[in-house]
Parts: sequence; C-alpha cells; structure tokens
Amino acid sequence: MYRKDKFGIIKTSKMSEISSLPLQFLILSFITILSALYVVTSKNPVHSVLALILTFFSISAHYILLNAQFLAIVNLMVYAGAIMVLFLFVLMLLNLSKESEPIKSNLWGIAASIAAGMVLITLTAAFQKSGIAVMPAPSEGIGLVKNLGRVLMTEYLVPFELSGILFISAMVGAVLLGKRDKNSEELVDLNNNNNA
Amino acid sequence: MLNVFHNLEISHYIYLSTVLFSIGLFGVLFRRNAIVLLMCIELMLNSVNLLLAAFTEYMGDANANGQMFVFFIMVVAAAEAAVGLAILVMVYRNTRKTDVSFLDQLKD
Amino acid sequence: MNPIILILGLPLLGFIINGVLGNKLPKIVVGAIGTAAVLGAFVIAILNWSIISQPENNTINLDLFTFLQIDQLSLKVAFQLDRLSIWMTLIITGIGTLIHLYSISYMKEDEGFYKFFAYLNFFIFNMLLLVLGSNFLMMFFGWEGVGLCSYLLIGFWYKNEDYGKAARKAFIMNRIGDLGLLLGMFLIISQFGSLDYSVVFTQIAAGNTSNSMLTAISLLLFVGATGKSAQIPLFTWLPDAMAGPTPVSALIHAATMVTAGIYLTVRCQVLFALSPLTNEIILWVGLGTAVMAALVGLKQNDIKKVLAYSTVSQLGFMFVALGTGAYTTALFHVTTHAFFKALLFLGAGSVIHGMHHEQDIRHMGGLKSKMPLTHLTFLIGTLAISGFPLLSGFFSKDEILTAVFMHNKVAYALLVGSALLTTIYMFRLYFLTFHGQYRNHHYAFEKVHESPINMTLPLMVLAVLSIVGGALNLPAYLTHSEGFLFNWLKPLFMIPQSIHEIDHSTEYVLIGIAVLIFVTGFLIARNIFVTKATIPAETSTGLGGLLQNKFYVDEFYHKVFVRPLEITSSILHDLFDGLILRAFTFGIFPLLKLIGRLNKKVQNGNLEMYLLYMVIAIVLLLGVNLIFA
Amino acid sequence: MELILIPILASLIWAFLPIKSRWIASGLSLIGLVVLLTKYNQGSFPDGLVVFDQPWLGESVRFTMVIDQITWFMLLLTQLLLPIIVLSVKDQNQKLIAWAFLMQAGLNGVFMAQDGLIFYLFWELAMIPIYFITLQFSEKDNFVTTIRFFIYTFVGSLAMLASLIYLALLSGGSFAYADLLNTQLSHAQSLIIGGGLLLAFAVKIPIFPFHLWQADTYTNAPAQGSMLLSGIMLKMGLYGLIRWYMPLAAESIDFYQPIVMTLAVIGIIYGGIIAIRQDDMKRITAYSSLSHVGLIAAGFFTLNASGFNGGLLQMLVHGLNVVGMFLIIDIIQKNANTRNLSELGGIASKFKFFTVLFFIIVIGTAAAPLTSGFPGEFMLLNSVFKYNSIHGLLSGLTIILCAVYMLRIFQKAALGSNEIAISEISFVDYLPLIIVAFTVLFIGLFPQVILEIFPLSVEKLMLEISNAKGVLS
Repeated sequence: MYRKDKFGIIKTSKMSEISSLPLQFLILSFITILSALYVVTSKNPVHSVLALILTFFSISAHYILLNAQFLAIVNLMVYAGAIMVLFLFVLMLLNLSKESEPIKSNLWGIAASIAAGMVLITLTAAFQKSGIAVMPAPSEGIGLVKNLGRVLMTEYLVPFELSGILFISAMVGAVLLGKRDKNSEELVDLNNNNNA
Repeated sequence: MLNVFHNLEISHYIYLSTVLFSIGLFGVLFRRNAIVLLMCIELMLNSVNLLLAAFTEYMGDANANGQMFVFFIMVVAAAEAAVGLAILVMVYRNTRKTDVSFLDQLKD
Repeated sequence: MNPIILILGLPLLGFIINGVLGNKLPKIVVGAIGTAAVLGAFVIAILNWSIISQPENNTINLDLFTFLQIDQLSLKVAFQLDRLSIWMTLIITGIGTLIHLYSISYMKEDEGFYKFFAYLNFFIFNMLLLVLGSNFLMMFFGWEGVGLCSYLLIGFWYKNEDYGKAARKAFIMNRIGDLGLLLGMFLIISQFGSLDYSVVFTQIAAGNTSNSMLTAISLLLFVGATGKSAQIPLFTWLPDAMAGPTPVSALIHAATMVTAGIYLTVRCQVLFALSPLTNEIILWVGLGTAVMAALVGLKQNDIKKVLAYSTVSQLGFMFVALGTGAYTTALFHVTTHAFFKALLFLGAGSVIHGMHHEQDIRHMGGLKSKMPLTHLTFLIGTLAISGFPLLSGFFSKDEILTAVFMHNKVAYALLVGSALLTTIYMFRLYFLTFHGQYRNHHYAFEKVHESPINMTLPLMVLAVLSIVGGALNLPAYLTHSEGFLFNWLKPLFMIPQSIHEIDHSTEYVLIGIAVLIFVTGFLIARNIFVTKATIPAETSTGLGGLLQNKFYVDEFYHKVFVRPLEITSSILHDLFDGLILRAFTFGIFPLLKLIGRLNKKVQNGNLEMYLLYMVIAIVLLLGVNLIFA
Repeated sequence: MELILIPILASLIWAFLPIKSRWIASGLSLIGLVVLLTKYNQGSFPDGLVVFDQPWLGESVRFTMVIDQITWFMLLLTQLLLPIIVLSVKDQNQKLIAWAFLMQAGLNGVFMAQDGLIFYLFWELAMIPIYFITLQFSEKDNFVTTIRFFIYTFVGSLAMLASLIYLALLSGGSFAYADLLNTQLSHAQSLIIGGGLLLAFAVKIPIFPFHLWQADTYTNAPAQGSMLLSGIMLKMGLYGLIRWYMPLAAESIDFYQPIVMTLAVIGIIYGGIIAIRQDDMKRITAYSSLSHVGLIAAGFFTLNASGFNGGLLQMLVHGLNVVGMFLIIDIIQKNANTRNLSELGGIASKFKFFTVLFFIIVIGTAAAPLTSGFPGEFMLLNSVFKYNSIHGLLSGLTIILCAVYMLRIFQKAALGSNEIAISEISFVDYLPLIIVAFTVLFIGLFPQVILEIFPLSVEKLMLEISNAKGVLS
C-alpha cells in the first residue's frame, strides 16, 4: 500500500489519492463504468448498443486526456461510428430490438459475477504486486497524426499491409457467410424440428 | 497541453481498465444474446486499448508503439465484428435464435 | 600324426560318413564302417600304450584351438592321453567294438540301421571327448554329448511315444546333474581362474584352498556324477532308459556312459581326497543306491530292467569305494563291471533276439538247450557279478568290501547285504530264463534260436574277459604286491591313496564272508526258483509290491516335482500372466475410459461453460503465479 | 550411411514396383551385408569410424553415425538375419518385404546413431514397420494385440525420450553421445534418467514384468513379424542397455543392478516354467525367448567381461536360433495348417532332413555343447554366478527347463506315431534353415571367431562405464 509519488512523498491512504485526483478523470471514469455496466445489464439490446456508444465516447475522452488525439478521433469513427452502427443495423435487421433474450438462472448470474470478480481481484493483485506507481511523464505531439503516420509507414509497414489483407479476407468471409445457401431451407426445417 | 493532469497515476488507468475488462467479462459470461456478447467483447478490447494508450503516455515513447497496437486491435476488432455478425446473421437465419446456449453443436 | 586326433577322429568320421551317406550304402558296409572306426581307435590306443606306460607319468597332449577367451580365462580345445584316459579309452573302444559287431546282426532288420551306427559312433566320439579332454570344459562337452546320444538312442524307435518320454526323462535328469557340474565349473573358474586339470589340481594339491570351497566344488561335481551315474536321487532314468535297443543298454547304460561319474571322481582325486565331508556323503549315497536298487532288482520281471537295477546297484558299489577313498578299486570295478555287465546285456539281447522281442522273464524258461552259447556266457556273467571266487567280479567286489570294512562297519554290513541280494536276483534271473519250463504261449519253443556268430563272438570275448579280468588288479594276498592297476594309476594321484593296512587273518575272514554270501545267495535262489520252481506273480502285495513298484520313487517324483511344476506353469500362464499382471498393466485402460467418460460430460458443447472454464483457468494460473512467484 | 539409404531405397522399390521374387529381395538385402563386410577393417577400430556427421537441428543435434566394433557386430546380426527372413516370406505377403526393408533402415540407424535424438528417431522408425507387419499380414484380426504392443513399447519410448531430453538439458543442450557421456549427474538425476532409459529397454527386451506384450504379439503376428521382433528388435533393447543406459546413467547402476538382476532371473525361470506347458509352438518360443534374453540382460548387468562378451555373442546366437525356430514353425504351419503340438507329430518318418535341421536348432537353443547356444550361455551363467551364486544357481535352472520344453517341442512335433499330412518342402524353404543350422554348428565349434569381432570396443565400453561409475563413488 505504500507508494511514492514523483516527489518521493509516501502516500498512505487511498482517500488522499482519490481526493487528489483530477475531477475530469473521475467524471469520465464514472460515466465509462456506469455506461459499461448498463451495456451488460440492459435487457434491451438496442439500449446496450447505445450505452456502449456512450462508453466509447467517454473512452475517447480518456484518449484526449492521454495525449492520444488521433486515437480518440479514430475510436469515435471506427467504433462508435462504424462498428456500433453495424451492430445496430444487424439488430434492426433481425428484429431483435425487443426484449427477446431468455433470462438466465440466478446460479449463472452468481457464477458469472464470481468469475468476473475473481478476475478483477487477481488482476488487481497482479498489478499491485508489479509495483508500477510512477506518474506518467507528460509529453507533446506523440499522439498527433503526423507522428503516428510516420511510424505506421516506416516501422509498422508490413503489419499495416497485412491488416489490409485481413480486412479483405474478413470482407470476403462476411459476404460468403451472408449469402443465402441453397440448402439452407432444409437446414431450417431440421433445426426447427430439433428445437421444437 | 493538458498537463494539468500531471498528477494522474498510471495505476488509475490500470484500475479503470481492469474494472472495464471485468465488466465486459461478466457480460460475456452472463448474457446469452450473441450480439450482446460481441458487444461485451468490444468492451473488453476497448479496456485494453485504453490501457495501451495510457502506457504510451506513461512510457513517453516517441514511436507510440502502444498506440500502434491500438490501431491494429481496432483493425482486428472491426474484422471480427464483421465476420462475427455475418455468422450471427447466418445462424439466425437457420435457427431463428441468437441464443448461444443453443449453439452446442460442437459437442459431437 | 597325434594319436589323439586319430582316436577321436575315427569315430567322428564314422559318424559323419554313416550319417550323411548311410542311407545310400548297403547295411553291411555301414556296419563295417561303424565297427572299423571304433576298432581303429582301439588299436591306436593299444599302440600308444607303451608311450604312456613310461615310468615318468608320460602323457600325450594335443592343443587344437582356443574355444573361448574371457579376460585371462582361456578355454582351449585340448586333449591329453594319460594313464587314466588310456585306460578308459581302451574300455570304451574295446567294448564298443564288440558291441558294434554285435549290433550288425541285432539291428539288421531295422530301417534306421545307418542312423543307429551313426549315433553309436557319435556316442563313442563324445565318450572319448569326455575321457580325453584335458580340461573340465572338454569333459563337459563329452558329458553333455553322451547325454545327447543317450537321448537319441533311447528314443531310437521314435514312433513309440513312451520311448520318447523315457529318452526325455533321461536327458532331463542328466541335465539336472549337468547343472551341478556346470556350477562346479564356475566355482572352479572363480577360485582357480582356469579349467585345465593341471592348473587346477596343482593349485589344490598346493593346499591353498579353503576347505569349505573344496567341499562345495566337490559336492557340485558329485551332483553331476549322480546324474550321469544314476545315483540317488537321480537314478530313475536308467531303468527307463532300457527302452533303447539292447546294444545301447549294454554300451551306454552299463559299460561306459554311466561310469562317467566315477571317471570324474577319479580324475579329480586330489579334490575329493581333500574333502572328507563329500566323501562321507558319496559313501552313503552310494550305499543307499546299492541297497535300494538291489532290493528293487529282486522283484523286476523285465530281463533288462533287472539288469538295469543291477547296474544302478553296482554303480552304488563303485561310489562306496570312492567314498572310502579307494579310487583304484572303484576304477577296477568299473572295468570288471564293464566286462560282465556288457556280457549280461548282450546275453539278454541275444535271448530277446532269439525270442523275437520278448523281454518278460515270466514268459521264458528252459532256454538252456536252445541257446547253449548264450546260456554259458550268461552264466559266466552271472557268476562274475555275484562274486564267484576267482572270477573278475569277485576280486573287485572283495576289494570294495575290504575298503568299506576298514572305513565303517555299519556300511560294511549293509553292503554285504546288498551283495547277497545281488547274488539272489542275478540267479533268479538266470534260473527263470534258462531253467525250468518254457512258458511262452505266443512264440513256439521250436522257433527259439541261437544267435549268429557275430553276436555270440562278442559274448565269448566278454566271457573270457569276465573270467580273467580280475588279473588286472590282483589283491596283495595272492601276489604279495600291489595290483597292476594300483601301480598303473599311482603316478597320477597327487595325493597318494591310502593303502589299507590290514592283517591277513582279518582279510581271510572277509574273503570267507564274501564266499559265504555267494553260496547263500545261490542256494536261496536255487531253492526258490529251481526246487520250488516259483514263477513271479503278476502283482505282488506288501513289501513285494513296494519293491515291484520301485519304492514308488517315480510316482513320488511325479507328485512332488513334475506335477507341481506343471500346475505352477498353468497357474503362472493362465492366472498370473493372463490375469493378474495383465490386470495391473492393462487395468489402466478402463481407468482411462472412465476419465474419458467424465471428460465427455465437461465437453458438452456449451459455449458458456467453455468460457467459464477458460476464465477459471486464467484465474487459477494467475493466482498460482501470484502466490508462488 | 549406405546402410540406411540402401534399405530405404529397397523398401521404396518393393512398395511401388511390381516385383515379386523372394530371390531378388534377398539379393537386395544382401547388399547391406556386402557393404557391411567392406567396412569390417575400419569397423575394428575401437573408437569407431564416423561414417556420417552433419548438423541436423542446429548444432545441438548432429546427425552422427558411428560404427565401432559392437555396432558392427549388431549390424552384422541385422544384415545376416534379414536375407534369411526375407527369403521365407510367403508369396502372397510380398508387401511385407517393403516393411522389412524399412525396418532394416531403422535398425541400422539405431545401432549406428551417436546422438540421443537421432537414436530415438530411428528407434521409433524401426517400430513403425513392425506395427504394420503385425497388423496387416497376420491371419487373424490382430488389432487389440497390436495396439497393446504399440502402446506398451511407446510408453517405454516416451520415458526414454524424456530421459534423453532431461539429460541433454543437463549437458548444456547437446544431444551428442560424447557430451551426454561426459555429463556428471547427481544420484537423484541419474536415477530418474536411468529409470526412464531402463524402462524403455526393459519393455523392448523384455524383462520380466514388462513382457506382457510379447507372447500375444508373437503368437498373432505373421511368422516373419515374429522373426523380426525376436530376432532383431529385442536386440535393440539389449544394445540400448549397454550402449546408452549403462555409460550415460552409470551412477544409477549400483541402485538398479540388484533389481534388474533379480527381475531378469525371475524372468528366466518364469518363462521357462510357462513354456513347458504350452501347446502353441509360437507361444513356447515366445516364452523361451523371454527366458533367454532375460539371461542376456542379467549377464550385462553383472558388468564383467564374461557377461558382456557372452551377452553379445548370445545376442547373435539367440537371433539366429529363434529365427530358426520360427522358420520351422512357419514351415510346419504352412504344411500342416496347425502349430498346435497336440495335433502334430510324425514328421521324422517323412522328412528326415528337415528333422535333422529341426533337431540341430532345438539343441542349439537348448545350449548343448558344440552348438551355438552353449558358449554364450556358459559365459553368461558364469558371469551371473560370479555376481551372486544364488542368482547363478537359479538362472542355471534354465538349462534344465530349456531342455524340457525344447525336447517337448521336438518330440511332439517331429517324433511319435502321428501321421500329419505334409506336402513337399521346397528348397526355398530349406535354404534359410540350412543357413541357420550351419551357424548353429559353426558358432558352437568356433565361438572365438565371433568374440574376436568386438574385444576392443567392449573393453572401451566397460572402461567408460566403470569411469562413469567411479565419478560418484
């Protein structure tokens, strides 16, 4: 529990830490966690999607706090924009906007909570043990598009191209999967019978 | 520019993203709707992204390696979402359900 | 050329020629080759007598090649012809020649004629290997080799499965003895680092060896001797070995092979002379064998079985002599016994031949007139073995009795009893066969015929030898000096034999007792089988039954050794190997199946469960890492 | 290297070209023998002749092949037996020959390998053909037996691999024989490593409680499979014992010696006792083999010259004799359609020459003097007796038990009044038998000729072992 800040002052209590935290961080974190919780607890998938978009917005805000301005924009565009719209789109398409999910038993809820809680505890304990406690040093210009573009086109050129290939293959896969199969009619019957 | 926040500790981001990650994990375990499941996975990925960005800042890395990783994770996540949703549509078309507990055909 | 090569080589050559070409050659040629090979060896041995008999204990040596070289231990194929081995060689080849000659007629109708002569020659070769070897290994070669030949010859009529069993029994019992000999050899190797007679015996004579070691070695060697020379407890094979053709019984199971044990002991005289405990054991084993076999011989009805038990009994006599330290006497008895027992067997063979393979003496009788030559020679043999004064057996047996008398009075009394029994059963055999009424209804008396000349000629030669054989080692009271054989072997023994200092009056008393035994036995037998003309019953009861069934030793062995071994074998295979060990080893398969079935429950295809497992695993891994790191 | 490439080539030829002549096959297998003989002079160097040496997996695993005198001798055994076995293959089983060639390659590799991983590689390579041979060419459905055999030996092999890897880690990552040899082990380490190696070899040899695969596999496998297994493959285990186990884990010998000796002696008697009551000739031979190789293993573990020389000699002799026995069983079974002793008999009256050969092989196995079985057994028993007289006495019982069951086989199969229907025995069937019978007599008379092959290497090996043992004590 005893950790030093950059001035070598030993801080002994969590309360003092929290009290010294910047308000922006606290608010953003609060929004992030709350909306994330809503994502997983909301019965309505559409609400979940909207909550998730909110979460992404707050995470983008975090990025700005972290001097990762370009990342924040990209996050908004790709995640909150493209992916989440895709999700919504699918939800609409399949007409799942309503409360259609069967409720799981309490046992499952308890098991899931315990499991997730255990992960939380273990990870926290692991980070505690690693003893990383130094303040982030402020730096300028790293997260700007100029710098990132240079790195992406020099050091990460090959992975960059590879990710292009990945996109193409994902696209082809998605198209293939989405295409209606000739035999699928029979399959539907079969599965309906099974589930009936 | 925003060095008013310089007394922010890396550990705060660690805790934040751990909590986010656990929430996502809980969702994955708890929810049965496959689409929500995918969303929870996105949530987990984002918690990791956040941490990576935080560490980039923390390390003061001029090459921004952490942020690079965030980009690539986004690439993968986008691809995954596309393919995963395609599969889901396909599954839904066949079974009229998006409930993962019915997808136990792996058994045999 | 070294005479040993010829002595060994001729029978081997005969074996190879007869074995390879025998079925293409006419029978008379095969017989001639076989006989000539052994005769040649005999002649060569005779010719070398003078070299050997030089006063300075001359030997002829032959080193052929190294058989095995292990570290410093070098085992050579090497031979020596010394006083002892030339003596044995002469007996083997001499009697061997006669028996070969005899066999030409005896086996002439057999389809395996050439095979028979090949085996016989091979036997002679092995027997010569045994006596001519200059180290224990060579002796062991011959030792096992004669056992093998004995196996082949006992089972000569291979279509009869009982004969096959008898052959196997003989070989296996011999092998038990061989194991003893082999272990003895190992002890010798570890103790003396060599198997050469000269090295080993010199070291023993030097007296550096511990007493217990000498006793252990000599006892193990004696185990070998009991196997080959049919002593208690390994004697039961010899009567069964009579399944072979009669010349085989005469040559192998009476005159030569069974005396290998005596040869071994005499050869290792220095070793045995220094182990008093072993000598005592030898004495009592020999005595027990002599008495027991004589008792059993009283009640046997197969002409060859009687002779077989007689052989066992006489071998017992020889071992008694060895036990008392009278090595010359034992060898003397070996010699005379070879003469008269070969004679008796060949005579019996002649009877069997004349009666067309009838062996039961209850179905004989009155053959005296039909087979005069056989009768006469058989009588001489009977007299010789019974100890009729001045015949060969008289001298040799009397020497044994004297030696035992000096050694142990109880043993003497028992041995005298055994000698009495010998006279009785031999004359019983003689009377039942040649006197009284002819009793066979299946084979007309008129058809009984005397055997041809080449069968009776060996009989006559052997008869003469049986009469005069005693001259080889005349006792001191006749010649006032040590016997010829005694002096002949004297240079050979590194530790001088004890000479029985016995006063003349005692000696004459002993001779008197011997004569008295003979007369008593003769009279008893005559009274029962001539005067009363008793014919042995099919089955006897009480003591008679016990004797007729050979003390149930075979049955005892069967119950105690054979049967349990067979049962153990089945148990080991079916139960232990098949079930228990298998259960232990392959019992893991059902366990794996069970684990698999449990695993199947876990692997139920439910994605959420899989996720849960994964999370639990991650937590566990991280947790363990945290706790232990 | 030719010794590996030629068999593989021959195997490929046989597998894919439609040739069907046993003569050509034996001719092909004789090439190996010729190549081997040309290497004799070089092979007699005690340090061994490096025939091939190339890096394989980086520098830590080198593809090293060395022929020293012991190796040469083992190779001789392999090349000598293979033509005999190939010659006896039935016409309808010609594809078996391809597997046999492949196995030859594997065996040659095993004997020559001077690198732990290469050794393991060839060890397993030799296993594959025998698996297919037993599975495909037997008369009955043989799946369970074969799988059992395979799992059994495979467990052993894995233990060996684990041991070798562990040893290589301790030696600094190198698998080379010399490096493994020079690695100094603590007592516990040597016990683990030695135990793993020993397990693999004990299963393959097999030593007493690990023999369960043997009888069933021999009985159900085709005759040639049994020959390959008992004639050559068992020798892999024995060879491994002296070449790999003893020098590499010498520190553990003191611990394992009494255990292995006792187990081996138990196996000797156990196999002998079981063999006297069986009716299936193959089963008898299987248990007799257990008994005989147990003696060889015991001889090796006595660690004296008599045991080593005798054991090596006996490996060759046992290989020849057991192949001879299986040849005889094969011929009888081919003609009489049974190998059950209670249904056989009377061969002697019709086939005298066959009976003579039969008898020679029987007494050769029963170790009668002047046959090949005797000198080896004499030396082995001598060494065991030297080690401990009780062990010596008990293992000496083998000469009695062996006489019992071998004569029983001979008696019941060849003698007796039964008249079984046997058609003609052809010259092709006789030829391998004649070769075997000849070796029985030849080695029986001149065992020293064989012993002259490997004295220097044996000396060196024993020196290595005693040096390695001396490190600890």
